[in-house]
Amino acid sequence: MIHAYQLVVLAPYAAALVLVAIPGYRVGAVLNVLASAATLAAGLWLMVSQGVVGEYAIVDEFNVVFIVINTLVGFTTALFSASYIGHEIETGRLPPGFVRFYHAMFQAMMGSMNVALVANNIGVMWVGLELATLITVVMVGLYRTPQAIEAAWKYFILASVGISLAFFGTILIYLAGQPALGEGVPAMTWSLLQAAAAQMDPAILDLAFIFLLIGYGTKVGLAPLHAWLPDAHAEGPTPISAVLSGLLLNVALYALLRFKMLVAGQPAALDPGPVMIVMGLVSLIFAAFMLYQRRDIKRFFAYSSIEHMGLIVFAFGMGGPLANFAGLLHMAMHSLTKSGIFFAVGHIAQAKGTQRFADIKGLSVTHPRLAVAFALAVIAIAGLPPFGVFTSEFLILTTTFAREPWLALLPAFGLLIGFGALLLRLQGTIFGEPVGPAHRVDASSVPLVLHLLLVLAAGIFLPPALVAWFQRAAELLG
Amino acid sequence: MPELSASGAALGALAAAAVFATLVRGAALALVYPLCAVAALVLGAVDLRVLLTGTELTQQLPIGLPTIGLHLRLDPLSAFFGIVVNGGILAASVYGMGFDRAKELTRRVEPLFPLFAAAMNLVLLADDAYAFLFSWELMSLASWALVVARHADPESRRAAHLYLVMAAIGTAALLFAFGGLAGPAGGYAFDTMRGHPPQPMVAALVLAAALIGCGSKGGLVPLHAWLPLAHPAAPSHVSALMSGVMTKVAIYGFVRIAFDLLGPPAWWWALPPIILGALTAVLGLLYAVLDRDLKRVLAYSTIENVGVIFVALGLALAFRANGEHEAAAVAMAAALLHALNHSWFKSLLFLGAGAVLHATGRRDLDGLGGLIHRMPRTAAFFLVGALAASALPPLNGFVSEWLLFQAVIAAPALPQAALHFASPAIGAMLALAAALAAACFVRVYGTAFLGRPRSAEAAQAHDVPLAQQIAMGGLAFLCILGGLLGSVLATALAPVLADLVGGGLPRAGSGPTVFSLVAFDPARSVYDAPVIALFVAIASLTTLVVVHRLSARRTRRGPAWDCGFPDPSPATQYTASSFAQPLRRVYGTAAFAARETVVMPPPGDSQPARFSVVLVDHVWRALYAAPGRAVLGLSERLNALQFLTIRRYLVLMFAALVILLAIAAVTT
Amino acid sequence: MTGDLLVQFLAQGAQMTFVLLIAPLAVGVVRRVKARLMRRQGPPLLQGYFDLAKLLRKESVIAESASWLFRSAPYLIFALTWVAAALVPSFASGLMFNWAADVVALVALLGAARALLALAGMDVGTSFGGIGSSREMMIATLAEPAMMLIVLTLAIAAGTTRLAGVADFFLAEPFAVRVSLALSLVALVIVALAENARIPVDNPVTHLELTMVHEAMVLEYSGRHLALIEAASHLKLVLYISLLICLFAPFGMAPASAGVTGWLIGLAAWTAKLLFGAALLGLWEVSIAKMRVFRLPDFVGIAFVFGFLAILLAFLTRGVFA
Amino acid sequence: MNQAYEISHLLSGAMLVTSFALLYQQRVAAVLNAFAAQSIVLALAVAWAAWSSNRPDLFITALIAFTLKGIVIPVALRRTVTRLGIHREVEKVVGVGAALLVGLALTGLAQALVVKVASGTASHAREELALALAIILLGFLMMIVRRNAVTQIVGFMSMENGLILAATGARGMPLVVEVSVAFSVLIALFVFAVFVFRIRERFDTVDIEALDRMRGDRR
Repeated sequence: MIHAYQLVVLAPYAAALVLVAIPGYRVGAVLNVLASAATLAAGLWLMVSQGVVGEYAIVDEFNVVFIVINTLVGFTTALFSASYIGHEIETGRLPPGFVRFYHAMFQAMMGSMNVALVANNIGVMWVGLELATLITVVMVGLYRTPQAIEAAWKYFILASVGISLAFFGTILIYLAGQPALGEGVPAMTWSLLQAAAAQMDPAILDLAFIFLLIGYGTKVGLAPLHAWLPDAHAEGPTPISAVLSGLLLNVALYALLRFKMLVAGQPAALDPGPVMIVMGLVSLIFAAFMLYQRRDIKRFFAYSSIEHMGLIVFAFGMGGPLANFAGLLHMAMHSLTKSGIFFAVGHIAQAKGTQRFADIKGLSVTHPRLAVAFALAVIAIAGLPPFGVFTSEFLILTTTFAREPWLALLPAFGLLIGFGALLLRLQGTIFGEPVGPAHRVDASSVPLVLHLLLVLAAGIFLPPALVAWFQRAAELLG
Repeated sequence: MPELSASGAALGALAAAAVFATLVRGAALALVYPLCAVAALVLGAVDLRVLLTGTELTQQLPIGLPTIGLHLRLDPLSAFFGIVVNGGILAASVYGMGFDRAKELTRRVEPLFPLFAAAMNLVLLADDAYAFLFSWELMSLASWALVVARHADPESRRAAHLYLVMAAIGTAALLFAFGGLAGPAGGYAFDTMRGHPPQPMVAALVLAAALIGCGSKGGLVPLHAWLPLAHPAAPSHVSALMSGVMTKVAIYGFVRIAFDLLGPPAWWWALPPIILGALTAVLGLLYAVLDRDLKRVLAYSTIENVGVIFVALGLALAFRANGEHEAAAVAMAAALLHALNHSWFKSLLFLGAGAVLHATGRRDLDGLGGLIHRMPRTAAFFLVGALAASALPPLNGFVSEWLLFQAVIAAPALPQAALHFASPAIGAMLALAAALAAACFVRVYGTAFLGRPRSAEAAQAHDVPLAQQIAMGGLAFLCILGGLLGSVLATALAPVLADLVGGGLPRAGSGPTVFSLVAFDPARSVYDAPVIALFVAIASLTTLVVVHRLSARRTRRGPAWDCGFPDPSPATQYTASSFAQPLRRVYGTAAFAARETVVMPPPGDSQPARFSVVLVDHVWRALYAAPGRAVLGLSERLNALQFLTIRRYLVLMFAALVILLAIAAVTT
Repeated sequence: MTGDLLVQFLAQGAQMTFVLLIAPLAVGVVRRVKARLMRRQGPPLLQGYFDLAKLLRKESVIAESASWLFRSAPYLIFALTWVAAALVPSFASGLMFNWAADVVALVALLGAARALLALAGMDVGTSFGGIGSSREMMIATLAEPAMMLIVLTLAIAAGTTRLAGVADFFLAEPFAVRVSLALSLVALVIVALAENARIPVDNPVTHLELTMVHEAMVLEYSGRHLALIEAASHLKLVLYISLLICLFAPFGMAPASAGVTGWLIGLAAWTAKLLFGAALLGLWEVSIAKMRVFRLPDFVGIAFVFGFLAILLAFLTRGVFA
Repeated sequence: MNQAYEISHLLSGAMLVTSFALLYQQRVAAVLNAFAAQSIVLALAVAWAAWSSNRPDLFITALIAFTLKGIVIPVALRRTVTRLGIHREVEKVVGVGAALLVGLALTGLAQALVVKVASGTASHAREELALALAIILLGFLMMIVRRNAVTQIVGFMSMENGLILAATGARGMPLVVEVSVAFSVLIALFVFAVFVFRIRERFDTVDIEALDRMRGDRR
């Protein structure tokens, strides 16, 4: 009897193998969607099926949250790219030969991320995450324009260094666990490690966490390790930008959090909280200021992703049931909203034939529906009701103020700075006299609407089951 | 409970109207405003019932914030403000019915108007922090979209941007306030907060946050700068809502936090609202009296009234902290009544301004004039509003001012020296504000409606459709009625006052007549509007009769005398700017470093002399322009980090790593 | 009881008529005193009445550009001022309708009259009307804060804002908080000068365009309308003088309990004090010169300063800082 | 056993020395030689570990280290250097002296960090760890004090040598082999990229005009 988590991992890889063999674009797209749907189904099945703690795989409330988001956004993105890539081929930005490659890579990437998520072995987790990273590197370079290649190159270098550091951290964890758990696989099994955390050597744990923070933090996009992120988002195909912001950052964050739980298990070790708070705030405020100088719409939202990752890391750094709950919620909301925004941006780029703010004006005159959708998405990410991001930011700020009144000023400051920039760009794009061409948009708007509806629903009503589930995950985080 | 379900139905109707207006187009849209009007009527009726019976309705729904759900509560306080809000909405909706759908822009207004209305009602119903801020932000968002409805105009875009950013700052402050009230445990329901008032230190922070949060929405100096830009930018009936009603929702927020949730006050809590409020009152009118844009003048006068209300609230806090419940009741009654009265006359004035804008297409006072001949009804209604806004008896504006002065006069009885020194200063500033208000509205009315038309548009003006006249007429009637029956309104406040300050005004009939408004006790201060009005009426009628008996009834129309050399051109009239000149000379130099420069042509040269005035808005310079520049400058600096070489990025990474390692090395 | 009520009613009516009737005389006294001091014959004491009668008889010319507001304003202004004047306790403190309005309301009533006058001044759309209105309103913004301070002092002293109450208080103990009272007396005098458009704030007899304030506003009025406005200004003068009397020299005023005889005494005392005050005003007006409009803030500022000092001293005497 | 530890310790020490040699070298060719030396020492160390703690699978790692990083890549890179005509003097950011001093400081830091590790864990593991950490940091340093793509790659590879050393030092750690293979692939990609995208002087000069358009946002 095959278990859901195996499906979550195997389905994408199998699909990847099949897709490599399929030349036609349309069939490939359909298959891609179907495979993603299957994965999503498996992910949802995980929600209901009881948890697993095996030698190599683990499924608990904590990573189910991530798996479901992952498979869900993966599915919608596949849906979106099915129509989007078609347009790219027509306009000739993408040679048809690449599409087969693109679909296979997409599935492989999804599979690798799921591997990292279900892995109970920190080595396997590392492998999955790095595999996913390297695949996205290739995807970013897909258009083979000099810009794309340089973005991919930058991404490649920084990611590789991150990979090495993260691996060293993993080795250190093994070393720390070895005395308690003995040599071999047990000392790399996360569940066992966490159980034995109290007996581990605090000094090694400190060392390990630092290397893991820098290593995986590079992929989370924390400043000052963020450099690859904006260009990778701006130059890759839009579906990949959506996946990067919506998923890869989350998976890296997931790994980081697993290790935070581990280190937190050893009271003698350095408290990861303050470190995460500092890095989170730095990323949040830095990214907020960077928003003002952006002229490329995708790079703009990439920085906004850095900003929100900073906020999430800050929340987890604060810790405690409320802050962790808020952090998880914000993470989920950000994935949905930000990938939705990138869908909308894809539409806009197709409608105006450019990614430059200077050439995108007066959308509400030329493309009213698109303008409304985009406006709603930006409003959502700006943390305004009735969307779910408001809920999480409400919780984060209130609980921070209740615990550390003066500390709370910093995230609020960052968010306000970012808000100003978001609003400025929003008004600039949808209002005023339209300029430039106004093409028909033929990418499907279903994914965008779906995401918006989900975020809206979350802002108004979170099902109690979902809430309880988030709460248990928050408790696991301690 | 039927009332709440009625309100719920009405809110649902508003939501439905919003959705309807987004989906359909064409003639069917004409249904939106009537729907809003009906909904406002229902909501207002429920509020009225709750206020009069002094009951309290509560409801919990399993939506909203996870784990605590949505708490709704309609107590006398929110019911009172509900009456304020829905009165304004009703008037604005009726006014909206008069719009010519062919000409005016409606596609960007009609979907949002009901949303705005619903959000404001929801703020009042909310009984937990999440619901409150949720609807609060929704309110800002809807009004933002309405402000930017004329999106092609860059000015309104800038106004909208500033507005929503300031709103966000205010919301952040309120988040802090509620965070402090809820505590680390996260007791976000208002009942939980009432149960556990915070520590003094936290309470002080909460109060400051609440003052910033609600002040920025209400236009408290120095957080006011967005208001005179945003309110006028919206369509006039929306301006009426924003200025007349939304500012009251801000007041409600402050009252709810400071008087209900925050527990027993310390006396010094009173100082910030009193001082800021008095500054706001005077400064707001100084802005108003020097401005030349009709709608902006009204917006500035809104700032002044908000300041007055905050002064009253501060006094109420002071009295309550000292256990003087009657005095607290007087101050609180002044605040609440002024909120109500202001919502009436300010909505009226903005609707009137809208009528003028509609008739002439102009907002600049110096381009108007003589409208009293062209649009007599609007002129009459506007006159009522203007006199009410200048706090002149027997209109409603004066009732609340009178109560407020009574409260100020009672302030020296307080034990704290700081409040002693404050009381005369506050009294003087309020009196100055009242006098300036009179000057301001004489100026507005005199230049816009009296005299001779200064532009072709003004000369061609025509009165507005019936619906809009009805809206204005109704409000004007309310202004007069509220002026005469202020005491009745004051007695209706009894449950609210009892809840908030544990005291009340002397019960009705304790005065010489049923309608006499009494502060403290009849021997101390009484204001009896009906009697005075009666006297004035009798006196003027007798005068009329007598004079017409005695005098030659002959009347001749002739050219204006004007000291013997009348000039036919309307340009020779006093304009708004020339009217402001004495006030500018007296106050402007101090407040705005006003400088006048006159360039005289050399003798024998026939070219005209040039006169120009420079005003400096210090608040804007220091608190808005400077930070804006700072943010942009800093972002430009940081932007260098976007253009580093990969090696430099690696250096950053390496530095981060080494620093963390070093920290780990030194910490034991 | 009903008879008593009737008497009360009559008394109130009597006060209204008295103030109305005596107003032109008071003005006449002022003019006469001034003329005498300037070694002129001067107009007869009753000139005020003659002027009003003449104006009533003349037809009134109304500018084409004038609106209904221009025509109805004089009646309202006159009525408002008249009622206000009637509300100030003159010969008796306990009159029936004194309670209807306290000082605050009284000041506001005069404010309403002023606003209407200013509006009327702008209605025709001439340059002079505008000058008058704007300056009038500016002066008001200077005077009202000072007035508020005076009211505050009295309230601190007497514990009420009802004029009758204050009068009773000072009748009862004539030497309460002396110093601050003296200060606020000065302040009130200055305010009164400003409000009544007397020298040095304004010159009631000038028609030199650029120095006019009050006269500029009413420039377009003629005939019966002008008569009403003149009468109103006379009433206002009486109002302020009797306000000063009632607050600072209430002696002789009939207390609330007094009967008709007491009223008669009070009436005599009040009339005497009123005319004396008018004479003093005349003396004052010849002894100083009119100020430039923009020197006014300094002059009225004195009232503000004195009013503020008065309050602080009132605090001291009440020992609130102890 | 003890002497087994002595030898592995000796070899790791030798690797650290080669790392300093890398920092010290001026010319590309010499850098490549030093790197080759380091890789070969690594191969020896891994082989010794494989033999002493009889884990034959580690021999694969050793073999990879020897063939790929000891011989193939240095040769290939030398080819590239000559083909791309990179001038022989490597553009440096900080002087050799300074670089060496910083390197010493980093080694000290590594020591300071590992000293805090409780001696409860096998002491040889501690020593290996300290050396590996130092080697990794030096490799990173190498990447950022040189402006030349090839030397930067070398820096990365020596970092990765440190990783392998640490991995083999961690007794009985699974996946070491797989990981070493994975890293070899990574490095192969690096070199491949250097060939394909004509990365001449630095990592970030794919193409000069590209620089302006891109990262651009500068319009």
